[in-house]
Amino acid sequence: MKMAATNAIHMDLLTDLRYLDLVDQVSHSVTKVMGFDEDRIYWIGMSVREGVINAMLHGNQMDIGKRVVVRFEMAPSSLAVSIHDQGRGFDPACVPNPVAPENLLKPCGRGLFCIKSFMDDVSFNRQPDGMEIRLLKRLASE
Amino acid sequence: MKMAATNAIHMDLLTDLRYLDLVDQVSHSVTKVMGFDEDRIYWIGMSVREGVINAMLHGNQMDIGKRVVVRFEMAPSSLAVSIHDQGRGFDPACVPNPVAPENLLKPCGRGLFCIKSFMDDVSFNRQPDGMEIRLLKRLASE
Amino acid sequence: MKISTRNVGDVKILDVSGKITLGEDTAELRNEVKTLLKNGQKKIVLNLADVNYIDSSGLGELVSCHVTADSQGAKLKLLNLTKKLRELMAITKLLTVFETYEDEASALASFK
Amino acid sequence: MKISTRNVGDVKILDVSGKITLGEDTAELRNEVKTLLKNGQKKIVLNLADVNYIDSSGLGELVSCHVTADSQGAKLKLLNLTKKLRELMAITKLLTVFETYEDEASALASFK
Ligand SMILES: Nc1ncnc2c1ncn2[C@@H]1O[C@H](COP(=O)(O)OP(=O)(O)O)[C@@H](O)[C@H]1O
Ligand SMILES: Nc1ncnc2c1ncn2[C@@H]1O[C@H](COP(=O)(O)OP(=O)(O)O)[C@@H](O)[C@H]1O
Repeated sequence: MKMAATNAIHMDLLTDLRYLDLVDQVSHSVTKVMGFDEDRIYWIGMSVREGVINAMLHGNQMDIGKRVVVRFEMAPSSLAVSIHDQGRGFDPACVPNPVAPENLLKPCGRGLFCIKSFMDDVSFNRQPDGMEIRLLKRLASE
Repeated sequence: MKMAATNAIHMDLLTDLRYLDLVDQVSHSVTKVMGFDEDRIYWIGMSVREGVINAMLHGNQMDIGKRVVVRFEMAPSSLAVSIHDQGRGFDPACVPNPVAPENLLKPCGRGLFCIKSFMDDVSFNRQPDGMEIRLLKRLASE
Repeated sequence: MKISTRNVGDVKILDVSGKITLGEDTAELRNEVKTLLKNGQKKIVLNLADVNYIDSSGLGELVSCHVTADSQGAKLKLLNLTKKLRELMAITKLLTVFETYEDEASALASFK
Repeated sequence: MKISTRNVGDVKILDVSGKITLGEDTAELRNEVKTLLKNGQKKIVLNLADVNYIDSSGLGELVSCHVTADSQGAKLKLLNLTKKLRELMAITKLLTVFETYEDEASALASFK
């Protein structure tokens, strides 16, 4: 009953970058029907995309036999997106800060930072069967 | 392991017609990434939409507390879409044929007929917890 | 859905655009046709060139308009079906119900 | 992603359009810049007006181009960032790394 007011979309995908656009499009449709404005639709879409890229690339190491599960939970006042891979996981505390002066000129390492900048809350759950990252965006956030 | 080559999207929605466009958009994105041509993308989208309308209208009687579950199963050579409502179900054999001369001028009753025209296979499963209709479209169908 | 109405001689042409689907305000079309019939209009053309989406409810709406017109001794004809709409009307055998035209001149001439 | 190259005096302008994202062939941009540097080009402008999508990999690609140019004593400047790209570069502090310009004349003048 707790879930009664929530719509959910669950995507269970093979590890293949050609599904990035599909995830993107679903994210756009979901955030649009929820009433997010154009800017937020864009940044949420980018965050979800970055999360799925990480799940496929770093998590599943592009092993097409492994799966990525993306779940959109549309509550009345917020969207939660969880992205689950089948990789070994990682410790987010060990990820270098890309805006520290010594990292500014590095060619990578900006994905998680962007996600954290655009979403209201990001949590990481290292689970026995893979890594889960969970993104939250409130409709009323400034 | 049987599911290994399949991508799936599962939408668990409240009974509210404002989600029709969301379902439509997901259907379009799914059929596009699968490689269906523009015409088929259109007709599959319309079929799914008609199925969801029936589930909300006739199945759940527009009771917003009831749910509609739409599941897209993307196999390498076919798409299966199942639409599950929480209504009392119906006997498809009792649905009048809309192209019979005596029904041609009726204002309704063309939805299932269209679905059957555009999909390769349609099956109906009356279940204890609601009605399920299952649509199949093969990539190679003419 | 949007409708704009114009006269060509004694024929009313309704230029319909957008979606004719469940959820859209399809009653608008029916009411527009009813009002015309009440005012004694006998020759009506629905120009559907800019209808970009129609579903089974929308088809039903067109049939209702046709039936109502018929019952009042008026003629309702269809103009400029899109390829998709023509296909849909062929499958549902509605091409046998409606008179359809591919250009406005022929539609108008058919009333002569 | 598409790139077309033009000369204005001794400055090379690369008009980039489309997406700069993982999966797109972003190496193309890097290779183009490398070729120019190899040919002794010292003044390069990337015109990003028509870049409609960029992700964190794309940002990394721009940084790589900058670093490579720098290491060869050349200057790579950015022209016409979209609102979204400017926001992204502000957040990731890359506006402190790149020289950016809002019109071509100023970008060209900056090399004088
Ligand atoms: N799903 C994941 N599984 C394992 N490691 C991850 C995952 N997501 C991120 N990481 C780790 O965090 C680092 C930073 O990721 P990110 O900020 O997205 O930058 P980038 O992908 O460019 O390295 C990655 O290099 C990787 O080591
Ligand atoms: N999910 C459903 N649950 C219960 N009845 C249904 C369902 N889908 C279809 N029906 C029955 O089948 C009939 C025909 O449906 P359809 O061909 O879509 O036309 P319409 O919706 O215009 O009546 C409906 O009137 C309804 O009685």
